[in-house]
Amino acid sequence: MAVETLIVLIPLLPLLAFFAIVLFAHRNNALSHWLALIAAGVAWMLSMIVFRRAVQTEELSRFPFAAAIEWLPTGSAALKIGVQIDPLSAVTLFFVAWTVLMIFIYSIGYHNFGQPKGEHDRPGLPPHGAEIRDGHGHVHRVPSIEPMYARFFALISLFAFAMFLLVITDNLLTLYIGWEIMGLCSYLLIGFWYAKESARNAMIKAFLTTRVGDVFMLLGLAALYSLTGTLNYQVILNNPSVLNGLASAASPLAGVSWAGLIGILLIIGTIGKSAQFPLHIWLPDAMEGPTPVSAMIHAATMVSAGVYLVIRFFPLLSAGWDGHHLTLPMLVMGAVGAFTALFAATIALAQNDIKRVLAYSTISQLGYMIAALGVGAYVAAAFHLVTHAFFKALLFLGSGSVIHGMEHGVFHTGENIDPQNMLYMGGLRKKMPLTFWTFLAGGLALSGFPLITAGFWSKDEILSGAYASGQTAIFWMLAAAALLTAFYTMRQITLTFLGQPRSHSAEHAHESRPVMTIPLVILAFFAITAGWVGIPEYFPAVGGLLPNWFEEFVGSMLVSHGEMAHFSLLPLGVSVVVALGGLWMGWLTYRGVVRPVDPLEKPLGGIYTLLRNKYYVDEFYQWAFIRPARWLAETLTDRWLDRTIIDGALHSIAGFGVWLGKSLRRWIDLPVINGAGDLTAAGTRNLGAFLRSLQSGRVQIYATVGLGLAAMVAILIYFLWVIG
Amino acid sequence: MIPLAWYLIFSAALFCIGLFGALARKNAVAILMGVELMLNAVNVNLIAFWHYYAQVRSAPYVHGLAFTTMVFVVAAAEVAVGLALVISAYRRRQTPVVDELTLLKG
Amino acid sequence: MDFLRDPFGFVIQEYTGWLGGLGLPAVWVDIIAKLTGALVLATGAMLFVVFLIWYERKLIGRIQDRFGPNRVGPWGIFQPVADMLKIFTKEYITPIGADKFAYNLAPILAVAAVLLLWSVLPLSVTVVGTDLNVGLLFLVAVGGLGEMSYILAGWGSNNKYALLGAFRLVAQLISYEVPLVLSALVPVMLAGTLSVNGIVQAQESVWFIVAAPAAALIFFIASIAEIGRSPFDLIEAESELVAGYNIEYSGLKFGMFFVAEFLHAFTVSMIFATVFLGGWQGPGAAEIPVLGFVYLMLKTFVVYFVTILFRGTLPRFRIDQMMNLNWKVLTPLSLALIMAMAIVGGLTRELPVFWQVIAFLLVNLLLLGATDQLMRLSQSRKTKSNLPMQPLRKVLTTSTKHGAGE
Amino acid sequence: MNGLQVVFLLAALVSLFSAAMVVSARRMMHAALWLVLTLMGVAVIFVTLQSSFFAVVQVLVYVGAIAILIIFSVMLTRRVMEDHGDQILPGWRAAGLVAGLLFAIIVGFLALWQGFTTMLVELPADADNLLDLGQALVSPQGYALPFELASVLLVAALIGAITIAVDRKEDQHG
Repeated sequence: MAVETLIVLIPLLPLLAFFAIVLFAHRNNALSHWLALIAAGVAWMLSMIVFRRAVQTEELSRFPFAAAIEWLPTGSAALKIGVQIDPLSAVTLFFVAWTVLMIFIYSIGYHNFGQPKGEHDRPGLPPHGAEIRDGHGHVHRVPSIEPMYARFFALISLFAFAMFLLVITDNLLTLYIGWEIMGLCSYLLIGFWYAKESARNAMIKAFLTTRVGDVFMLLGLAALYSLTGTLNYQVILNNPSVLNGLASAASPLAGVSWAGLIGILLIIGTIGKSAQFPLHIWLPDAMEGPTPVSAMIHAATMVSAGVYLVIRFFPLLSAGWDGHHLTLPMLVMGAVGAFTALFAATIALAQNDIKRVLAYSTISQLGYMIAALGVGAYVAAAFHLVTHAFFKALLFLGSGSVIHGMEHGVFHTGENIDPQNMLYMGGLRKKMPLTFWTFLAGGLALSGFPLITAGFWSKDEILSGAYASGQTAIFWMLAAAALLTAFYTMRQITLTFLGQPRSHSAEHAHESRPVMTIPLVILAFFAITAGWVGIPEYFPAVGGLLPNWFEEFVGSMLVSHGEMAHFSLLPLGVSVVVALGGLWMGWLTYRGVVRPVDPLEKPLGGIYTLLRNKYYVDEFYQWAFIRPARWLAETLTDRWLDRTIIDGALHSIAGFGVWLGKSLRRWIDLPVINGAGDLTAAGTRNLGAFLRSLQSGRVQIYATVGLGLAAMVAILIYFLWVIG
Repeated sequence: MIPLAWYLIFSAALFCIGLFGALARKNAVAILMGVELMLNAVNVNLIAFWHYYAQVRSAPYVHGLAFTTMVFVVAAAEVAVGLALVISAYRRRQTPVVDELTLLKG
Repeated sequence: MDFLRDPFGFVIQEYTGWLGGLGLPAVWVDIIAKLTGALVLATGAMLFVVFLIWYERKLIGRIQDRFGPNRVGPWGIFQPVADMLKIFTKEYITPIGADKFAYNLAPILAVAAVLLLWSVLPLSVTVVGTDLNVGLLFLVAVGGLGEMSYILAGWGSNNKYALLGAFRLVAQLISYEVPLVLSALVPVMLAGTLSVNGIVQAQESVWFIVAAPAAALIFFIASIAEIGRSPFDLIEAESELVAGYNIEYSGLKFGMFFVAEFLHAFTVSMIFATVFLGGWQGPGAAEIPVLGFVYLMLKTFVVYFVTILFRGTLPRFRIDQMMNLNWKVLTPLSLALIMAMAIVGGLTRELPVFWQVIAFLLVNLLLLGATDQLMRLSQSRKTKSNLPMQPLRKVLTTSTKHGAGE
Repeated sequence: MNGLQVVFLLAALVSLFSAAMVVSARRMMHAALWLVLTLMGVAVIFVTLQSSFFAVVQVLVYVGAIAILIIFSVMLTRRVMEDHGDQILPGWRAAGLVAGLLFAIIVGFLALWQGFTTMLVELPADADNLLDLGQALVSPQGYALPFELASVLLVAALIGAITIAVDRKEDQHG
C-alpha cells in the first residue's frame, strides 16, 4: 500500500471504532474495549510503519509524504485538505501512537474490567465498589466495574482520532478541526463522572477557558487565509517569500507586522490549549476526570497539541529573526513560557493531591517548551515535547496505579480519606514495587536526573539554548523552575512511596494488575531511552557515542538553520546541580514525615497558604470576570435594560394595540365582516345539507358513480380522438 | 377457426356479470369476486386482441401478453389488499355485509 | 429387437397404427390414443402405490428396529393389498351438516391433482404425455388444485378440527410454493426453457444438482413440505389436530386421500429426479429408450429413499419454526440464489461449460455457507435472549461474582 | 363447426353459467367454488387462444392463490356455515339494468368495427414465444418501467395487506 494511504488510515480506524462502539457495541463491555484496542493497535502499527519509512527517506523535510484532495470550493480556487508526514509530524506520530496505545491498554485495568458489578454504582459517578463474599463467608469490598465503561472507550477513541488527525494533516484548517474535536472530548471526559458537581464545574471551566484561546486562534487562522489564500504548511512555511512578505507587511496594530500579529494570535490559542499563564487554571481542575484521561489528554497528547502548533509554525513566528533580536511572538513566548514554568512549579510545591502536583508540573514543563521556542531552541522544544510525553504519561499512569491501590485500601478499611492525598500514603514502595520503580524512572526523568534519563537531555538542551540566546533572565527562571521541579518530584516520591504508611488504607494497598503495570514498564523504557537519540555531540564524555539523530532529523525542518549553540559549561553545570540539588533537598525535607501534615506548612506560613491556594488566581478571575459578567447579566441587562426599558416600551405598544383592536372589532369586524361571513356559512350549510343526500356510505353507489364517470370519459375519448 | 366476435362477446358478458355481482351483492367478499370476474374478462379481451394482432401482422407480438401480465399483477395485489381490508373490517364490525358498513354516511 | 429397445414406444406405435387401421379420422385417433395412455398411466400409478406403501412401511420398520409387515405374502408384500380390501369394505359415513358436494369432490380432486402431474413428466426419450412448453409451470400450477381439494375436504366435513387442519395445511402449502417456484427457476435459467423435456435434455453433460446444489436443496425441502411429510407433517399432528383435514373421511374416500399422499410423495421425488438429476439421462439412454425409464426409476427411488429417511429420523417442526424456515431462510436464499446465478451466468457466458459449472457450484456453496453462518448467528442470539434462559444466566453471573473473592 | 369451436363453446358456456352462479349463489362458499370453475373455464379459453402460458398462469395465480385466498376470507368472515337472509341488495334490479345496458353498449359499439367478424386462425408454433415476452418485460424500450412499477405495487400490497390484517390486540400484549 502506498504510504499516503496508510497515513489516511491512521486516524480513520479510531473514528470507526468510536462509531462502532456508540452505535452497536455500547452494551457489551468486552466488545467495546476490544474494538477500541484493535483500532488503536492497528493505528499504532501503521504509525510505526509510517515512522520507519519516514526515517529511511532522504530529505524528508523538503519532500514529505503528502497527498491532498480538493475539499471546499471557495470561489475560483478550492480549499485543499490532505495528509503530510514530515520529520516533525513523524516524531510526534511516534510518541502519540505509543502513548495512546499504552493508555488504551491501561484503561482496561483502570476501569476494573473483569471485576464484579457494584450494586450501588450509578452512571456519572466513580465506581462505588462491590461487595463480594469469599469462601469463608467474609464480606470484602473490592473495586467495581465502571458503569459507563463502553462510553469511556468510545470517547477516548474519538479523542485518538482527533489527535491523529491533528498530527497527520497538512494544513491549519484540519488541524483546527482536530483541535476542536479534542476540546470536545476533553470536555466530555473531564465531566465523565458528571454526577459530581466538581466534575461538572471542571468540564465547563475547561471548555470555556480553552474557548478563549481558540477564538483568537481562529482569528489568526482567518487572517492567515485571507492574506495568503492557503492554509497549507508547505506553501506557507517552506516558502521564504511568503514568510518575508508576511514579516514585512504592516498590520493594523501599530508597529507589529502581520507575521507578528498572526503569530501572537496563534500563541494565544496555544496558551489556552497548553494551559499557559494566564489561561492555565483549567488544567488542574481537569484532574476530576479518570486518570487515563488525565494521562492522555492532559499530559501526553492534547496539551502537547498546543506546543506542536507553535513548533509547527515556528518559521512564521520567527520570521525576521536574525539570530540575535527576538521577534515579538518569540519574546511573548519566552516571557509567558518562562514565567509559567516557574509559577506553576511553585504552586506544585504545596499541593497534596497526587494528580494535581502532576498537573502543575505539566503546566510547568509545557512552559519550558514554549520558552525554548521563544529563545529559538526549536529542536530542543520538539525534543522535550517527545520525552515529556513519555515520562508524563508514565507518571500519570503510575499515579493512577497508586490511586487504584489506595482505593483498594480504602474499600478494605472503610476509612474516610481521599485516596489521592499523598499525605495519607507512604511506604507504598513495598506494596507496589513495579509501580514504584517505574514511577521513580518517570520522576527522575521529570527532574532531569543527569545522564541516564531522557528528561535530562532535553531539559539540558533547552537550558543551553536559553543561555546561548543571551536571554539570561529566561535562563535563570528556567533554572529555578528546574530546581523546584526536582524538589517537588522528590517530595512526591518520598511522600508516596518511601517512609512508613500514614494510614491503614496505605497499609492495605496492593499492586495493580498486569494490564496496568505492563504499559508502565513500556513507558518507563521510553522515559529512560528516548533521550539517547538526541545527545549533543559536544557533550563531554558521552557526546558522539551515539549520533545526534534527533537534531539532524527534526532540525532539517527549518529552512534557515539557526547558529549551532556554542558549548558552554555553565548551563550544563547548572542543570546537573539543580536536578541533583532539588532531589536531595526534597528527600531531606520529606523523609521523616510521619503524620499527614506537610512539614513546610509552618515554616513558610503565609507563602504556603498563598501557594496552596494557587496564588488566588481562580478567586481573582471570579472577582474580575465572572462576578462582573453576572452583574452585567442579572442586574444591568435583565433588571434594568430588559425589564424596565424594553418591556416598558413593549407594554405601551401592546396597550395601544389592544385599544386599536377593540375599536376595530366594534366598528368594522362585527357589523361588516361577520355579517358577510355568516351569510357565506349559512349558504355553505344549506349546500352541504343538499349534497349530504348523495353521501350514502354505500360502496356500491360510489362504484356506480365511478363507473358512470369512467363511461363518460370513454365516450369522450371515443368521440374526440377515435372519431374526430 | 373461432371468430374474434365470440371472444369479445364472451368477455363482455363475463364483464357485465362481474359488474352485476360487484354492484348487487351484499357481502364484501362477493363484491371482490365480481371484481375478479371483471378482471378476467379484461384478460380474455387482451389475449384475444393479442391473437388478432399477431395474426394480422403475421409476426410475433408481445404487447397484449405484457398487458395481461400487468393485469395479473394488479389482480393479485388487489385481492391481497381487498381481502385484508375485509377481514380487518369484519374484525371490528363483526360483519362482512357492506350494507352495514356505512360509517361514511353523511 | 425394436420391442426390446423401447417397449413403450413400440406398443404406442402399434396401438395408434391399429386405431388408424380402423378407419377413424386422425384427430379421433389422437384423442383415443391419449385417453388410453392416460388411463393406463393413471391405473399403473395407482397400483404402484400399493408397492410404495409396502416399501415405505418396510423401510420405516427397519429404521425403528422392527421387521415391518411380514405376514401376508413373501416379505409381507401383500400386506397393502389386504389393507386395501379392508378399506374397501368399510362403511361410508357422511357427517350431518356436511356440504355433500364439496365433501365428495375433495378426494377425487386430490388424486386427480397428483395424476395430472404425470402428464408432463417424460418417462423416457419417446414416452412423454405432453411436451408442454410451460411444463414446469404446469407442475406447480396443478399443485394448486391439490390445495383446493384439502380446503374442500376441511370445509365440507363441517368439523372444526378438519377445518383447522385444512387451514394449517393450505397455509403451509401456499407458503412453500414460493421457494419451490423460485428454486425451480434456477434450472429453468440454466436450461433456457420451461419445458420439462427441454430441461432433461439440457442435463446431458451435467446434472443440475451439480451446477446448483443450493437450488436442489431448497427444491427438495420445499417439495417435502408440499407433500406434508415429516418433518413437515404438522397437518396430522395427532395431539393437536386429531388427524387433520381428513378426520371425517372413511372407507374408500379416506383411501383416496391416502393414495394421493403416497403417490404425491413419489411423484415429487420423480420431479426432483427429472429437474435436478437428469431425468432419463444416462449412458445409452438416448439409443435404448427403455434404459432411460430404468434410470429414471432408479433416481426416483433414491430420492424417495431419502424422503423416507427424513420421515424416519427427523422430529416434527413447530408451526412457527416451519414458517420461519420458509419466509426467513428459504425464500430469501432462493431469491439471492436466482440473482447470483443470473449474474454468474452472465459473466461466464464465454467460458467453457466446465468452468461455468465450477463457477455456479462455487456461488451455490458460498450462498449455502453464508446462510448457515447467518442461521447460526441468529440461533445463538436467540438462545441468548430467550426468556427462560434469563434466570439461569443470572444464577451463573451471581455465582461467578461470589467466586471472584476467593 | 369444428372441434376447437366446440371446446370454446363448452368452456364459454360453463364459464358464463358458473359466473352467473358466482353472483347469485346464496352460500358464499359455493359462490367461491363456482368462481374456481369460472376461472378454470377462462383458462381453457386461453388455451383456445394458443396462449398456454397464460392458461397455466391463470391456474397458478387465480386458482392456486387468489381463489384460495377468497375461500380463506369467506371462511374467516363466517360464524356459521349457512348464510341467512338475502345475499342481494334491494337495488339489484338497478344494478342488473346497468350491467345489461353496458353489455348492449359494448356489443353495439363492437359491431360497428369491421374487424369484429375476423376469423382467428391458428398461429405459427413460435407465436407464444416466452423469450420475447420476457425480454419485452425487462427491456428499457419495452415494459421495463411498468414491470418495475408492478413489482413495487406487489411489494406495497404485500406490506399493506400485512399491516391491515395484523391483529392489533397482540400488539397491546407484546
